[in-house]
Amino acid sequence: MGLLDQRFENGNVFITSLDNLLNWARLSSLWQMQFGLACCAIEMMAASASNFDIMRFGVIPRSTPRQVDVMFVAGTVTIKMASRIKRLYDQMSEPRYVISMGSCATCGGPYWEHGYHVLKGVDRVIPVDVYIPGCPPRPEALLEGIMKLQEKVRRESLAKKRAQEV
Amino acid sequence: MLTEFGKAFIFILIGGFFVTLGLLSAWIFRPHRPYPEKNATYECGEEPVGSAWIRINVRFYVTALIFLIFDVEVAFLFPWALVYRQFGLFVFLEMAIFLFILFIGYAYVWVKGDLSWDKPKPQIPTINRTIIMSARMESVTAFEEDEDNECME
Amino acid sequence: MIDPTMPPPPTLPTNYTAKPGHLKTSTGKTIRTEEMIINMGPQHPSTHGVLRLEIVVDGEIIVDCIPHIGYMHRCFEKHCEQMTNYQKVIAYADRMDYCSAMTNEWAFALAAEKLLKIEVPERVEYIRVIMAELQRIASHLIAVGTYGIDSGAYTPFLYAFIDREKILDLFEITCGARLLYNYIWIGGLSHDLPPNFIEQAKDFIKYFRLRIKMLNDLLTYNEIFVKRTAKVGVLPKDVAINYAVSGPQLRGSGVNWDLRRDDPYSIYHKLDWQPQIGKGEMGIVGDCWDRHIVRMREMEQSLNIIEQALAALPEGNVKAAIPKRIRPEKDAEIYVRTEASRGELGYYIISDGTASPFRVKARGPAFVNLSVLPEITRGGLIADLVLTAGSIDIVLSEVDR
Amino acid sequence: MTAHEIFNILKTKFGDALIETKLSAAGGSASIGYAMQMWISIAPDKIREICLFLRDDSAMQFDYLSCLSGVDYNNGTLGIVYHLTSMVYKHKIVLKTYCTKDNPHIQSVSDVWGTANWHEREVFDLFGIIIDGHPDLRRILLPDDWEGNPLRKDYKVQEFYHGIKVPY
Repeated sequence: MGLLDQRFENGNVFITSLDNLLNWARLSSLWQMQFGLACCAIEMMAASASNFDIMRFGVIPRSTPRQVDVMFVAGTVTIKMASRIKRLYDQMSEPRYVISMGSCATCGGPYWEHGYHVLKGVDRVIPVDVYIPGCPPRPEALLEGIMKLQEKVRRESLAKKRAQEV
Repeated sequence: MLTEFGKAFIFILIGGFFVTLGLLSAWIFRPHRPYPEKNATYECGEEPVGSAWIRINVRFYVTALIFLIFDVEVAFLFPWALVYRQFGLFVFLEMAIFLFILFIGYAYVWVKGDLSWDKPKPQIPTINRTIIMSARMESVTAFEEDEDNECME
Repeated sequence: MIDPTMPPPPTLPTNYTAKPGHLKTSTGKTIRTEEMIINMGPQHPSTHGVLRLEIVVDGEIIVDCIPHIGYMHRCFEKHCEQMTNYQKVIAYADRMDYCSAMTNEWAFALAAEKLLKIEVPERVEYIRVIMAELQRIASHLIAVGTYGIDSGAYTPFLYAFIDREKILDLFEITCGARLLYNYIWIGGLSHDLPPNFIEQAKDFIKYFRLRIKMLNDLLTYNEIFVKRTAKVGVLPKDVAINYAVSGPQLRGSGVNWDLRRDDPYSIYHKLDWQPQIGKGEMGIVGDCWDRHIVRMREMEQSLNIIEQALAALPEGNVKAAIPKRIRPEKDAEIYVRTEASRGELGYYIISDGTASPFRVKARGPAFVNLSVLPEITRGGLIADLVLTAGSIDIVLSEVDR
Repeated sequence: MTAHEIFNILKTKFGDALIETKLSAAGGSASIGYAMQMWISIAPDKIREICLFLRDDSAMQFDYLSCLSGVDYNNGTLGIVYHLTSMVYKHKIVLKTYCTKDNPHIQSVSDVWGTANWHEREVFDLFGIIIDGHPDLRRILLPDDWEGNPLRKDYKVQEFYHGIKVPY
């Protein structure tokens, strides 16, 4: 029932040591939603193949949003796909994160001007934690994005001051 | 002095303890913020179509029952397999009779056809204009025949 | 005891009349079963991107399959009309089929060159053939790797992607990019080959010849893989031709048709190679296994082509003399088709005399190959649908353009 | 069989249906060998009959519809261009049909070639040409409630779609 979730105004010694344990556990096993949209998906596959091996960071592809912590939006989000992305994000279990991979997902990319059917940035639909530039970003850039997300998760806390997710 | 069963009981206790510890701590720490969109049924990102409450084929149920019977049969075999050597031929024959009776049941189910899953019968597509197609096929196949023997292997 | 508070099960939507399946009991009475509609929706591990297949299923047998596409429609043709220069369209042509970007660039560059009636130097033709064949191998490696995952084997994916990384290194030293290159321009290339390209390519060819044999033993002749793919998703010859299917899928159905030979362009006529067609060795001609073996054998043919092209690579510059601002004549139109990794990739360009094309229609092979999917999966299992869709090797941004 | 012979056969068989042709090979130079701008334009209500003839006649056998593309000619007329190939004789032909913007009706050829089904749905989706006799005419690429036909020259992008701002 989340007894300890957001119960305290500010961290105390019990909470901070617990935070470190929980955050360390969460950031070292960020399970990824297994779906790719476009060219960045091929680079994501190359990142999960043996040359770059994303699983070293504990990022395992899972097919259902229920068992997933991070959603890689890898590729162009079109308007028809936007409602589906919103629904998938809603169905993910808390605490959940979003990495917007590639300039298409970040701001519409090369399709920003004449792409009538392209959503100009996935942050118009779902909140995004880490943006990765590049078209497509190299697998190393994706790994760096994951490390950035891990730093963010490391600084989280159970105390109330955490931004209340709308 | 702990009996054999005592050791097993302590083993179960420790196992139970770790399981409840894991579940309990998860239950305490995980955030719990349900809202309607989150509880909607997941159907690959789409609006769920149709409903799962439909009358599916009865063979799924029949197969489950048959599995249950033979699963229980194996449950009986395990303790017997440990001790039958000390009790000599009689216990062995007794279990053989038990297995034989179940075997007859198995044969009955097999013959009755309850085990037969429905095989896929893929419908290979055809072009419905066969008359004209035949005129075309000879020329195309003829064209391909001389092509075939020309290329390697 | 039926729980009264439970809502009655809702009926199926009207446009699907539930064709009663029948199960004959021992007493001869038939029990009617209903059909369920399942979404293999945009987010699904085995649809190779954002393709939604709405399946009407009776138990496990597929009664009907309706593909819904358009989730990756990125308005390619509208972009072509807005570009102020023909060269700029090449960057978008890359992104249309991101698994084989080189062949897309080449197809558009070829169409624009024929529109402008210009000839490219001999060296450019050879380099283009080398790059396109390397890209064909890389694209087939993606297809074979993901097809292994579809049929449940994860290791071929890892082996295929190790080899693909070697090809990407080759691309990286020539044009600096791994996936989308913008390398083949109208009238030539953006850069000449780097000095160490030829040795590195030759090492790759020697190395990859053994790897194909290993991939074959690992996946193609694996007993489980053969059992799962032979006699599944059979596409007969005349249905394939009527649906204008092309590429490995058409050749898998036994039709001896390869645009590099039947509608010759560039210098393919000078090189010695053979298109591979499916012969139904493991099942019926035109089943999933045939499409797979055609891709595997095509990779060997591509290696031969690269070897011959590397040997006969002439000297010369890599840029033809073309005007800075490309302006084809008014009302000139042309349809040029090339053999991309997935099939016939054609560009129909109409020019109105200005620097931006009036209309560009991209005929993507994956769009056409996918349209035959409902025909070949009826009556099969859901597991077979996953394999049939994988064997067609679709790239969703080429399907939706 | 070159485009001239095909045109003559069609002329004799369907005299009035052929409106306009451009068979002069002025555009194509020998070296490039592409029959530039060789096309035959056909009345919109006769297109299916001619396509059926072109596909089934034993001398022609155009069994491969290579590409079907919609075009907005920016002067009030829309059109569809058919690129046909014969796998048997390897010859090619280009057919064109026109229709006006206020009466955009063209006959469907989806029962002649299976591939035309999806191509025509795309033409309907992006150009708004209503294809008569098509078995399942609905939008293929864009969402069903999208306003307007994007590839028309006078297309204006809609401001919002279900609350999502479309332009940048």
